[in-house]
Amino acid sequence: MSIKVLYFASLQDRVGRQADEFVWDGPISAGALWRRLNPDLAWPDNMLIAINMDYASSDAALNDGDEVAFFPPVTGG
Amino acid sequence: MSIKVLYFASLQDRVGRQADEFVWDGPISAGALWRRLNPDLAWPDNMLIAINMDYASSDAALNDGDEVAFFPPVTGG
Amino acid sequence: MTIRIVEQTFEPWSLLADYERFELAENIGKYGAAAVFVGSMRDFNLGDGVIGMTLHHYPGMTEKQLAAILVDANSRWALLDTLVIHRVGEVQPGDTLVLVAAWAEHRGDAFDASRYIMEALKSRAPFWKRETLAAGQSRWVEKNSDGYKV
Amino acid sequence: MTIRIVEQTFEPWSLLADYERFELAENIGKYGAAAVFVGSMRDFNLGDGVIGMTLHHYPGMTEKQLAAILVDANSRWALLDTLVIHRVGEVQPGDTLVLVAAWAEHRGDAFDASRYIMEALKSRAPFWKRETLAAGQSRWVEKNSDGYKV
Repeated sequence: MSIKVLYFASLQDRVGRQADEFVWDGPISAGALWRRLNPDLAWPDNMLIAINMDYASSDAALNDGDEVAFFPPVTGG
Repeated sequence: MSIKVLYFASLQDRVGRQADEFVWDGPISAGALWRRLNPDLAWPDNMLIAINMDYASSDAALNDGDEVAFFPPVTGG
Repeated sequence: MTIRIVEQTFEPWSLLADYERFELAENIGKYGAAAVFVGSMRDFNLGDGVIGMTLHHYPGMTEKQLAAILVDANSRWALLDTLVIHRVGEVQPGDTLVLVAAWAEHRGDAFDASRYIMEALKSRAPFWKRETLAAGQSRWVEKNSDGYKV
Repeated sequence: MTIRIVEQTFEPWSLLADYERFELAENIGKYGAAAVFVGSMRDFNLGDGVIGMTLHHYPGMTEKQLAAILVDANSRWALLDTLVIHRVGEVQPGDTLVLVAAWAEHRGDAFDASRYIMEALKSRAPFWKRETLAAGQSRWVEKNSDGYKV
């Protein structure tokens, strides 16, 4: 399956990329996806995860075609 | 002593006057003033009293030159 | 800290734009938050159509009480400025009746203060509404709603 | 129910005047209350002078989350309309960052909803601020204040 991965704000700086395209067979959670794509980085404090633009937990399962985003706490307004 | 008395809104309609000038010797409270000026009217429910434009209770004592106002609950805003 | 009692229709938004431009020019970049309330005349009340209203007040006491309310608000929250404008006289449905605004560095203060000022105005400032009903007669509004329930 | 993400400076008060004129024309006389919050960029933060800021967002998710917040607010309070406008891109001190407005028959609903929308936006809408300090360097704003304390 193919998953689009996005990084925003300070997490983009930390990862050094804006986006990844992830191709994979079999089940995977959002958290496992992060660790697989960023094996050398510690789990960021307070990292937020969205799947298809809705907030999700790190153990949420991914489906083919999903858009997953990782970002720090929001600071708008 | 001389006291200026004002009535507002529905109380002005009820009393039938906008203002009274009250001249009197000796101590008198705001409530006693009302009863003296309007002997035929029952004490209005929820009537508010101001002395010199500050809220006051009916037993507040009046002084020469005071402005006393009687009015119903306020409904601004 | 500004209080105005006005006898003519006023447009609250252009008034706020002007107020910020002329009265808050020195504070631009200082305030992060403005909380504003605008109250307008509705064309119905207590189940009846309303076609007009007269707003009465107690000149002198109204201003004194509004000033006391703003002093209270400024003592309770960290505010950069506060503004209250209230209409009196003959008003039409849709007219602005009251404008309350509070400027602060932080939003919590601005929100708290604007609501406090509005509730205090409703309970303490000597204004009285007399409605003219669509059916022809007129009546005094007896009391204000409490602002916390529908 | 209107949501806009804008890349240019906007003047909140004239925008509100236009919004009422064009979007709320049918509701004149229906709403008795408008509660508005305007957030502006301050020229200092955490003890440092700030000379500029870039507002980042997540296109698509930002709009989706803001829409969900307005749907929530409309389900919790009796509202006639709600409006959120948020700036993105390069901003200067004094620029408007966010405008939230809620119109209702009664003031309690308008006050509650405007504050709820603003707090929900601060905690759920994916925007991120990067400040440029007077001293030259830039930094990500780490977290928002909670809005209930100074």
